[in-house]
Amino acid sequence: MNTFFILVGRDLRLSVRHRADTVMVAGFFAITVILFPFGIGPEPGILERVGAGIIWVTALLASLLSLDHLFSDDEQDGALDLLLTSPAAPTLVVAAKIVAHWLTTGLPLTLLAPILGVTLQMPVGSAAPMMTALLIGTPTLSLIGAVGAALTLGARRRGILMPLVVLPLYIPILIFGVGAIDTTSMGFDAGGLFTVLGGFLLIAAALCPWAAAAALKIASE
Amino acid sequence: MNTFFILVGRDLRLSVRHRADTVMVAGFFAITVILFPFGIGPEPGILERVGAGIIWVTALLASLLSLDHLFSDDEQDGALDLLLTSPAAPTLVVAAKIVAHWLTTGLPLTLLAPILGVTLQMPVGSAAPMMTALLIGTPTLSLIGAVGAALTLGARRRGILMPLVVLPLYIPILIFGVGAIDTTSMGFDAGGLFTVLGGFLLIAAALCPWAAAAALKIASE
Amino acid sequence: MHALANPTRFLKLAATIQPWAAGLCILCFLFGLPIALLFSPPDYQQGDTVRIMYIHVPAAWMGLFCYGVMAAGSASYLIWRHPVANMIAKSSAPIGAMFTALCLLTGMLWGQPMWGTPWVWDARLTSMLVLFFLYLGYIALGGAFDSPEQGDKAAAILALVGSVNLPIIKFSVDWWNSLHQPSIFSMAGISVDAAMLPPLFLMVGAFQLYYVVVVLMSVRAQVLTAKIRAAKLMRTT
Amino acid sequence: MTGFAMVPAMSNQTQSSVTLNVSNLSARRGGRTIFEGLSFELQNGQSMAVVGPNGSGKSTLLRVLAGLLRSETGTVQINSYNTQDICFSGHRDGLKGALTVHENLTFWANLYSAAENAVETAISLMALEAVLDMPADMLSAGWRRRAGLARLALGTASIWMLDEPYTALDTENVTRIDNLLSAHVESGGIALLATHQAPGFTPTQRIDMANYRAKAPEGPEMDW
Amino acid sequence: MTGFAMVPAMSNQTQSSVTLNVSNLSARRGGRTIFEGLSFELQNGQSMAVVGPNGSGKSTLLRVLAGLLRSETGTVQINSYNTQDICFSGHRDGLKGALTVHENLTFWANLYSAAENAVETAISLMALEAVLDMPADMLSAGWRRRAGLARLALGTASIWMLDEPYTALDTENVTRIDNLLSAHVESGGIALLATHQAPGFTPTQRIDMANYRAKAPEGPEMDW
Ligand code: HEM
Ligand SMILES: Nc1ncnc2c1ncn2[C@@H]1O[C@H](COP(=O)(O)OP(=O)(O)OP(=O)(O)O)[C@@H](O)[C@H]1O
Ligand SMILES: Nc1ncnc2c1ncn2[C@@H]1O[C@H](COP(=O)(O)OP(=O)(O)OP(=O)(O)O)[C@@H](O)[C@H]1O
Ligand SMILES: [Mg+2]
Ligand SMILES: [Mg+2]
Repeated sequence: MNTFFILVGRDLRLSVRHRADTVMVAGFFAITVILFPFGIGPEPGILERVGAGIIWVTALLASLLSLDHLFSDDEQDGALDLLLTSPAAPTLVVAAKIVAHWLTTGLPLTLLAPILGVTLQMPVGSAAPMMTALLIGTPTLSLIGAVGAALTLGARRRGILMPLVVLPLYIPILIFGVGAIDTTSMGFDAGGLFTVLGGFLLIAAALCPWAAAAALKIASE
Repeated sequence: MNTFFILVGRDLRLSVRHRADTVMVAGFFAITVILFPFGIGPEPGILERVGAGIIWVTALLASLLSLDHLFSDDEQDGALDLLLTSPAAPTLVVAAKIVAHWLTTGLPLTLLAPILGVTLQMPVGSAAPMMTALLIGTPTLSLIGAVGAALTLGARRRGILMPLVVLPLYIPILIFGVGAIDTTSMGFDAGGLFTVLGGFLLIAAALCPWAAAAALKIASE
Repeated sequence: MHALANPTRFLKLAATIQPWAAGLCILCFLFGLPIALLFSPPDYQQGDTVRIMYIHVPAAWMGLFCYGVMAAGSASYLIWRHPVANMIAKSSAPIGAMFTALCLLTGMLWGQPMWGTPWVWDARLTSMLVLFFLYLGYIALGGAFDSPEQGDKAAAILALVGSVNLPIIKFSVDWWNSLHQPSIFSMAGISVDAAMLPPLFLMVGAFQLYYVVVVLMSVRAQVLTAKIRAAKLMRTT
Repeated sequence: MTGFAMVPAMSNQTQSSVTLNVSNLSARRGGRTIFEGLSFELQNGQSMAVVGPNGSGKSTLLRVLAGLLRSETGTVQINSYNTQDICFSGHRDGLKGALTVHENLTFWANLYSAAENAVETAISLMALEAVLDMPADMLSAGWRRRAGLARLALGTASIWMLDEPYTALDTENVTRIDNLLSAHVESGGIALLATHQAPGFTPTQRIDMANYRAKAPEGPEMDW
Repeated sequence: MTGFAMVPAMSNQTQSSVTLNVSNLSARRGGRTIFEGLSFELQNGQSMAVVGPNGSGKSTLLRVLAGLLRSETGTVQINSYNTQDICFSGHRDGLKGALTVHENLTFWANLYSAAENAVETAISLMALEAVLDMPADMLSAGWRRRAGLARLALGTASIWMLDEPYTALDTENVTRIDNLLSAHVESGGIALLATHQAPGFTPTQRIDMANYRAKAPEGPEMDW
């Protein structure tokens, strides 16, 4: 467990070394969310209707973009070899990286979402379900994304291959995440949808670190 | 001029080495376009209304993602140093990379757009203006993106920094590109908008290769 | 199974099975297609459009089946390192992708008259589309490595991870109320006219045999290219 | 320069328990068997130079021994009293450019559960004081390698596997590494060293990869 | 400020026109002046070993001379009869892993406008026949370096700047590079060689970077 915190601490330090980094994830999120009103036009009725979808799609893309470097930085400079020959179990290394990734992307996104909801003219009541859905859903994104990042590690054109591998697996989270927000803000009970999201999280937490560790072993060959 | 074709040929060969590559850009584009109906829901009226915006936003993101590796691959393995000490002028090197990038991303995207328009339930009449707009607009994306890629070359977390630098410059193209499609499919004449897009392309073609070459010089220091 | 893991023995076995499967496949098509498209009864509700079913349903089943084979082959490749299992998985991918695309296309053709729209964002339809992308991802990932072995293993892991999608497709009609038809075969019995079953089964058989023939051909080709490549590498270095 | 005494980790245990046992090893890469039929045993205090021309499989052997590559046949058995048996060092040094040299070293010390003052010992052994607070990105090739090899001096692993450690080092630093190696081996450790340069310290064993090159397994029996 | 005066290709010049003229050069990196007051001249057939301990500025000097880094003061003047004056080779070799060795080499030959059969000559000089059709990613460290250095053997540049070319090479290949260097210098080229290993061929000149170390500009005057 101690090892786990050492690993998480290192990744956090690397990503907060320049404070700019966390700002960047947030900035990307904000800019992309702001692109849509430009692309769609400012009509309030439509924006309001598609707001939850845009926030979720952007969260997926932000997560995807930042996952690109999850393992490849360590692979490039040889640190991955050293981590894999260290006393830390590969699964633990992967799990620590996933946690650090969520802390630097998923968590800020979750905290920022209500503010961005306002710019998309979403109803005030949607803030709470939005944050809850993101809080349950974004860790699953990091988990699944880690598998994709590990699988595509040695591959050419990772930047393009990653989305192809990962996005199909993200789609269920997107559907349920948006559904949970929309259902709640329409005044219905979305408990079932949140439960499904939680179920995804549990399954992903149980499977993904192992799958990613196995994929890493292959990549280092 | 001969040098130019040698350089373009090399980049094309690198990216078509495995046929899978071009399929991947297309795949990313398709997947992301398909995410939105998931996020927004299947109601035809709304999808139709936001279709052009979604296609353009996705084209921006696809372009952005693939630009990430425009110079960094060559920087990582030292080839950039060799290119910059070769008899080829840096501006020529940059221009060749931009052309190769457009041929492998912008062009397939343009060709694919009408098919994706159908899945977004856009009117059939919008296919022609959409392709024209993309044909004029996507080279500008590659040009501007190259400057961003060169500027962020030495920076950490390029994957996240790039969008921040490039997306603001992409916004005008997005606005006019969407406007051109929507105006035409509403039955009005969008000649002025296309002219503006063409103007952007000319300005970008005149400035960006030089700016990117200058940025590269700085990054290699 | 272990006996089949030996490529040389597999080659022999494949050579004997293949002509039989090919012949049977042609027979099934010869009988199945005319019966399905011309002589079977029209539906009392859907009329002649129901004939799309004889392509659509077998294609859908094959799309799922190929993924199942792919996942099983990938698992046995990862666990027991059976090269032939991997080759079967690899050859199943493009065929499965093709059947899935066929299912999507015929579904869209069918949806136009039945639902008034070729496409709705409904759980079954979208999960089938996701399946198609998983196939594409598997193919792209497998070809994206310099070392073929690495690509094979990475793609195998993806196939296993993606197999969580299979139950979602299968049970999506039950879990979410959907526009799409529920299962023909369920606990409650068979839900179509008995006269529709023979052509349906003939078509299912034809598709299945077609799959077997193509996979055998492709695996044989892979075995031979691998041998040639190994021999070449030996000579050069 | 003061003496190189490797104090930590080794003290209380019987040193006879460190062994590396390799039998009938073969490895495959890119569809080709690189070497085969390789067997040897190293015990505490023994070291081995892995030599051979370019492409003969030195790096591949070390990666297989370190568990980074799967062997095709054969076994690698490691007995050691340490939780962390192996300290691997490859062509690339694994430093994080954004972190300072000190931060890099501290991370590995923590991960390896090194002794309290291990970092300070390593710093003085490798004479890294001058660059401690520099981001590793700003180091020259030789300093960088030296900072990377400082991991060895943390004194936690009993088996060292070094792939061309002398790359980019000037003579003074080559000697520094040699001294480190001698001290490690003298205090009961095991070291494997793949290099084209003759090391300044004499390994007890030597394996020439050219002797284990795989025979072409052509013919119908081929079975992969 | 820097002045790069490049005299372009003039038709019938003798090879005696190749000169590299460096005067009062100093370079800054990471806010610190690395070396200063460096002047020398190399003419056709001359070569120079750039030596000095780790971090003394050998790589920095070569990068400044190749035009990859700006100098702080001083000038670098290159006169040459070739369109392509410089062949630079750094710590990293610039091979594209996805391309085969042959494709890599052909690209550079085309870009450098090398002679018709230059690629074949380079291949046989570096004995690369066995790996021509291998993707560069699959090469061992030494083969990779050898394939990277084959650019030199294309015979186009008159000034070679090599940063630690011997890295990862076995003795046979070190000799190969040495022969290449001797032949280049004998035929009137210029070579600069930064290395810690003693080369098998004797450069006519030698510069020790330790002698040009900048005085510590510490105190309140420090400007960054
Ligand atoms: C693009 C649209 C469509 C897609 C992607 C699609 C997909 C599928 C899939 C995956 C199955 C196999 C399910 C299983 O084995 O459990 C299936 C079966 C079936 N589909 Fe579709 N379908 C589409 C449109 C339609 C339409 C428009 C109809 C008719 C109105 C239809 C009627 C059926 C029937 C009757 C079955 C057999 C039911 C069963 O045994 O499960 N499908 N379809
Ligand atoms: N990217 C950089 N940013 C800032 N400073 C740097 C950078 N690279 C090198 N330096 C500094 O410049 C100095 C000279 O480095 P250089 O790489 O030229 O040394 P070198 O003589 O090649 O050493 P080595 O033998 O270790 O390769 C070093 O003190 C180093 O700290
Ligand atoms: N990533 C790889 N994929 C496929 N084959 C590889 C890979 N890396 C190395 N090889 C092959 O394995 C063989 C042995 O390589 P290895 O790196 O072990 O050699 P080495 O003895 O370390 O050589 P060097 O002295 O050049 O470092 C080489 O013939 C090489 O072609
Ligand atoms: Mg090696
Ligand atoms: Mg150097």
